[in-house]
Amino acid sequence: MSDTKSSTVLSIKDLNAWYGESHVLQGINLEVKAGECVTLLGRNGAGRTSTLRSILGLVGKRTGSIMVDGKETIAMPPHRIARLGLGYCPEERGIYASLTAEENLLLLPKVGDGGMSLEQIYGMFPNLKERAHSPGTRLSGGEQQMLAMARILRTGANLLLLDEITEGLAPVIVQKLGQVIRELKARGFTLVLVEQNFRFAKHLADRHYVIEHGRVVETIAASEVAAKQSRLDELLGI
Amino acid sequence: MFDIPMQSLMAQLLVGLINGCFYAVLSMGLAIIFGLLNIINFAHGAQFMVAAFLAWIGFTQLPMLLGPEFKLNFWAMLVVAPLIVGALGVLLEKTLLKRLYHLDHLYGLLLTFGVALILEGVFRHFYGISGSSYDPPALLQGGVDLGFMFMPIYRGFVVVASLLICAVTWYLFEKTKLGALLRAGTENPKLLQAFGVNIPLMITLTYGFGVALAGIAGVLAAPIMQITPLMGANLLNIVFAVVVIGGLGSIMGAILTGLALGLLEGLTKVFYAEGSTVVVFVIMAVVLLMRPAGMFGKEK
Amino acid sequence: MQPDIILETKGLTKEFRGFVAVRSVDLKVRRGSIHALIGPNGAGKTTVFNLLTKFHIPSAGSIAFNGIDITHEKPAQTARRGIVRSFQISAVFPQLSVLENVKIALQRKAGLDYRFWQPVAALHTLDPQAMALLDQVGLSNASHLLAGDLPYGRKRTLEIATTLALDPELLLLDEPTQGMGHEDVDRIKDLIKQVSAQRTILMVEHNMKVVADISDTITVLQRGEILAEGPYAQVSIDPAVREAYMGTEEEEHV
Amino acid sequence: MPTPIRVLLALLIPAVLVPVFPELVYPVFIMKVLCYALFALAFNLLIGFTGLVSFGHAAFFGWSGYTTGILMIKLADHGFPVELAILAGMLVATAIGWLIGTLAIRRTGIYFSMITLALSQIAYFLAVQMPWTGGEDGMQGIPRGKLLGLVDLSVDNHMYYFTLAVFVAGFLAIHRIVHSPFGQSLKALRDNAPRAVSLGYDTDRCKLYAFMLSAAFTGLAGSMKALVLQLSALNDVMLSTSTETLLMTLLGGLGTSWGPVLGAALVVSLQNYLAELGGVVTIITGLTFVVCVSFFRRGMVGEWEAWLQRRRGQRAQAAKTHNATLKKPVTP
Amino acid sequence: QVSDDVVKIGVLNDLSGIYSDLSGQGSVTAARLAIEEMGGKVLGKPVELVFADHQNKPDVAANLARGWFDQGKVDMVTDFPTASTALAVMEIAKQKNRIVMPSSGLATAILGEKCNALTAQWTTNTYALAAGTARALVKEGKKSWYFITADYTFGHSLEKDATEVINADGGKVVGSSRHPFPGGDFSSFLLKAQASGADVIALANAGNDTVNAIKQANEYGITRKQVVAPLLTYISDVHSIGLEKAQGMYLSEAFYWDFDERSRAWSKKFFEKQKRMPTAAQAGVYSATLSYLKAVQAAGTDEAKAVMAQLRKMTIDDAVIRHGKLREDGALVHDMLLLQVKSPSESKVPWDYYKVKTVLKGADVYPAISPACQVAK
Ligand SMILES: Nc1ncnc2c1ncn2[C@@H]1O[C@H](COP(=O)(O)OP(=O)(O)OP(=O)(O)O)[C@@H](O)[C@H]1O
Ligand SMILES: Nc1ncnc2c1ncn2[C@@H]1O[C@H](COP(=O)(O)OP(=O)(O)OP(=O)(O)O)[C@@H](O)[C@H]1O
Ligand SMILES: [Mg+2]
Ligand SMILES: [Mg+2]
Repeated sequence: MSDTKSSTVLSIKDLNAWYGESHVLQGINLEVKAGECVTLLGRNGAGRTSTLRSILGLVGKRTGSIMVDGKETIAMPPHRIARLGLGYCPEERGIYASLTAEENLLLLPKVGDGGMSLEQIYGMFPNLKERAHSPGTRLSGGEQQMLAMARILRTGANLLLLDEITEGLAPVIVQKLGQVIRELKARGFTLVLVEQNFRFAKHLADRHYVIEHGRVVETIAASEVAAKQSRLDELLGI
Repeated sequence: MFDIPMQSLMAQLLVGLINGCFYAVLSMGLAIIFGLLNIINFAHGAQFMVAAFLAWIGFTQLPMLLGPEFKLNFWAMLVVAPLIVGALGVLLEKTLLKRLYHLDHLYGLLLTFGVALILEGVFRHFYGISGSSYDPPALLQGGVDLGFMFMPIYRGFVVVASLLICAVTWYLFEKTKLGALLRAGTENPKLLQAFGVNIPLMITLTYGFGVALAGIAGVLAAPIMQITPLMGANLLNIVFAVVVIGGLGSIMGAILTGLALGLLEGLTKVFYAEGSTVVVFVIMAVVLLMRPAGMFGKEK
Repeated sequence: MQPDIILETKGLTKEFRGFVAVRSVDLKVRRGSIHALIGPNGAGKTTVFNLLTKFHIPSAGSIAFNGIDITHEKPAQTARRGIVRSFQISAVFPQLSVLENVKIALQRKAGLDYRFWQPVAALHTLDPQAMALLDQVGLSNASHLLAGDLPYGRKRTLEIATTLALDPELLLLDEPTQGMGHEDVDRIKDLIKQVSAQRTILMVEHNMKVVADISDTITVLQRGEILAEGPYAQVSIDPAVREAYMGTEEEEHV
Repeated sequence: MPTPIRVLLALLIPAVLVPVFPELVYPVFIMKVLCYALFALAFNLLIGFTGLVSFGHAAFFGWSGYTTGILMIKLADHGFPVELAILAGMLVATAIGWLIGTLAIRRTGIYFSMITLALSQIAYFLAVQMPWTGGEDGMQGIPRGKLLGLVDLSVDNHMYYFTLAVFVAGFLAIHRIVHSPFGQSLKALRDNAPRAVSLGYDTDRCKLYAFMLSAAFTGLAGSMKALVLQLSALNDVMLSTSTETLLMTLLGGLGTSWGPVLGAALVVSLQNYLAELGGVVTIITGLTFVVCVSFFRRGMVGEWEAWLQRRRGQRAQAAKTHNATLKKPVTP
Repeated sequence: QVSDDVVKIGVLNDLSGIYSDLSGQGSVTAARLAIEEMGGKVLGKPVELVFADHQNKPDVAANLARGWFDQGKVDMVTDFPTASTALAVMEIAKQKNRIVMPSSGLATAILGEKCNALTAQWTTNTYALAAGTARALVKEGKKSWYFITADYTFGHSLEKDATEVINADGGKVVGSSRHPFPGGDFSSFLLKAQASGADVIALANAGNDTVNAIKQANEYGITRKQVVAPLLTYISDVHSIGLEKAQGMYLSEAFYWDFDERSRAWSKKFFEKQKRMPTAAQAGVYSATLSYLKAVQAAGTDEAKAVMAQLRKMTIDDAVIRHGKLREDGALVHDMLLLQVKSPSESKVPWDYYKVKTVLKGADVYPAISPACQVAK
């Protein structure tokens, strides 16, 4: 990964996306530099997940520009995009039922150098080691969430797209994940977090993008959070 | 009805098992293809036939055309013929099938059905209908007396070879990394692609592999069955039934059902020979009524 | 006299191969109210809808509609009783015209659905009624268009008109404003309010503005279980709900 | 007046004149085309309007032919009316339709097709085993009887007009079904089944009725074919008859009014006029499937309609031609 | 007196399906040879040939034949490798007053209940084939028989006809298996037949089924202890089985190319065109066409009844058929050949497959006129 903090890893310009006829993204613009952690905030259905899915080419149709490490990906098939060093932890977790936890963990192909070893991962998530041989979807929700996180750490991806990783998790695990994220940041990973849980995201992110109706309606740097608290509350319907 | 001596019953079961092996290998290929591509490969029988013809061509026609040093023996053909039909399968997938994935199953079925007709027609045009035969390799000729029956060595070989192929395929698909990828791909291909797996390529190769399995079955069948353009079409209906009973897309289901139906068909031949073809369909109807997704299938 | 509770579930549970999506839900919907069902993604809201409309068979528990146990009825039967739903993802008949969409519902209600010997002209008698419904939702000028060609928001509107055509006692709306622009959201909101006059509405909705403005009662689901219930004012300050769903501005207690 | 009916009227004029100029087109050939066209129309009623692909229609076609055939062979001399024989054929087909339908209708997609395939193999097996069907020799010399006890149908021209009349009646009846309240129900079901269910439609019952109606008209076609050609044979019950009809329907255009008729005319002509080519016919048929599926999924009539609409630039209308392709089923 | 000023012959058979090797294009060639031999003319009018593929579907056959009769000026139709097509066309020919001469259509049904005065089953029929083989083998002391029978009318009729002869000559049938058609794997039936200990395993099936059964009988070593007797085998079948496996088998045929000078001379002409030796069915088409044309010539008309009467008067004697007399019921009774398949070492030239064991007199192998046949009464 890059040590020049200034290099732009992800740059999205005027991204539009559709599911069938429903026009879910209506011009997203955002930019993430190497080693940064940004969040996408917004209400349910605002289009945060769709933004991540669009980056990976998983929506029905998309237009605009998405540059990853300076390469235009809007016309690429998903597997080529992923191989630019992306790791995705989907909202629905996407654990494969027909594989064991460990198989799930080992399934993903390498997309970059410097992925973590199995030992490191088990060190980070001891629960997974215990459940290594149970079918993936038999794990508890929290374990599945860890598994979904863990498996992309193995692949050497350095741009991680994480969707609602704290969703439905017990507070202790949420705390644990907070530590993991900090650790990842320290290791130089670039992170895009989609979060409902602002309390969680607040202390991790360098910047927050608030999305509403498929558009970025507000960009708030970590330093401005306090100042813009009321605007944020309004936007998030708090 | 029960005046059939134990010994001959054993013999019949063994014979049933041999047929079951063909069903298993063929339906395994169909199951693999359906699993990932969601296509019922109606061309499977024709591809089986093409491989049998290729074996025969390599063995008898090539030396006639190019000189005796070009004679390809059985063992060579067991490798070469499946590779050729597999490659043809890849070509078919790349050019035509891949355009159909977003459509109803019906279109894939119709397309492959058309391909089957073309292949049958072409081979009939060049090689006539009564077909040709092809002897087992010298090593496997003759037979052994098992006491209750005379067992041709070649048939024994077919059983061993098929079970081996089934076992290897099963291992490949259920126990290896590749298998894990394939199973994951069957579950949620889009997501897997987003993790960096080249799903389109995987689909193509899977089709090629499924077709190659039909090819292996074709070469194995060549010394037993008359090699005719229709040899596959005649088998195909039963093989479909096997796959459907086993559960579309289930490899283990295909193997076990293939073997079981072979045995059952063998038994029917003893007790009510006329019904030996239809019994498979009766079972299929009954199974589908009770378990809509087949014995081993998961309902989506 | 009609009982006050139009719909009641007791211990409603749905298990998907070991995964419990809905766990022991006791839900009471009062007649004439707008009842909102909210909760985080995957909380089981759609599943509850599917259970109520018989698209899923409950693993345990019972459902009573107007005091009648309908737990084991078939979907069509339940619909005929007067529980009609809309879908999370727009559900119109895209290849029929807007008018025909509404008439599909009307002809079912009029018992004409199996008349294969009559010409379609026989359905003309339903036209005035259908047009009236379209008028009510503001679609009458689009009646001849193919439903598939409508913009997304208007499809949702059409869906509601079609649902209303059955004159349901209980209307189930699954995220009626999802995927809509501001203006559409407001229009649908008003429409829901308007049609709620004669019937009961149970809706799943993520848009808190809609929920806050029109719902009488809110049930919050989390991981398949009821977390809280009550009017918006009460629910929205419930710490558990803020924690699970709406989020809180309190400092994180690390 | 709806276009399909206008087309029917327009075609009726040359059709009526066929027996006057037998050198031009051979009436018996046209009769055969009409029978298969009716078959394809009935088949289309199911696949085009419910999206269900049946591989079992040969069972209806064949068994109604056997029924009409055996009744006429055994009883025509005793004055058994031909109308009743046809009706009996239809009834048998409808009954088999009910049987197969009840079993198959609960499944969708590929499983539906496979069950119909299995059951039709059983129907075929019975045709081989029953002594009175004549096994693979079939039934020949089926008397055509007298229409209303008056008109001698053994005269080809009489039979021709009778067949034409039955075809027109069948066409109109099917047109009516498609454009009836029930037809609307079917369309709604095909368009979005979960939504239809939520509106109170009983999917299984609708589909079963559609299946039985389709079986009944297939039966009518089968009975007429038995009378026209005066024979009934095993190949009518075979799977290939079902796939051939599928080809006709697909070629002409799934879900279109005239597509199946055009497809039937084409396939039957191919059989007749390419008969000298022998084996090449299989290859041609195969190529037709491949080309049709790959490039002309809407079939001839479907493509034509799409072209017309594209030319008129009516976007709103263009969606209608989606009819001609099967979509993946919508799930809740 | 020639209708439409042309004598037209139709060859209607299977050009694409499972019977295309035994009939198919070869039959067309054979008919052509017959027409050439007549100089392409009878009674000063040209002789023309049409042919078509009936795909073994009676409705297709019926429709083609109807069109030929009504519009195509066709006077006689021949071949029909399946009985159903022959029967369908006979029915129409009767109405239209035309002649049908099945050559590969061998069902005895053609002569029984369904018989008509305008049909001549030319080459042979299932009874003659079955009777020839059965009689010869029973005489050799092979008394006990086991049948492997296609579960189809022609299979049943082969079995029934052979059984009649076996019983009459003092043999007995110890069992039979009926297999679905087409068969594919015969192991089960062969094992049952083997277990029955019968002297002869008779194959009452045809084409690929026979070929597969024989191949598999070899595989199981059955041919070493028991005699396998296919009741309906064409030289094309033996050609595809190969002598290695077929050697020693007995079979009956109406025609074998290497029978005598005349048959060899004609077959050579055929071979030049077709690159294969003629099957009996194809040779029969030649004989039927030739005889028909000769009868037209002799009768001075192509009117069907007159020609049939002429055919019945003639003694058929050509390169294919010897001592043939056409009976009232439509059977052409003529000499049949009992053949034994040569071993590979005995075979000197390509297609040198058979030893002629005996010439069977027609009267010995043809069935009596069926009482069901109304015409013959
Ligand atoms: N597969 C799909 N088909 C149709 N519409 C979809 C699909 N997935 C999402 N949508 C709709 O697109 C809009 C944006 O959804 P998205 O999942 O991006 O929201 P989000 O901001 O991630 O919210 P949350 O995850 O909290 O629901 C929503 O209205 C959603 O209902
Ligand atoms: N058919 C099914 N099989 C297995 N699990 C299911 C099935 N349907 C739903 N689930 C699971 O049940 C849970 C509840 O799903 P449901 O769709 O009811 O959520 P929801 O509250 O409607 O969420 P959203 O707001 O995203 O629509 C989810 O975890 C989902 O994965
Ligand atoms: Mg989301
Ligand atoms: Mg939901």
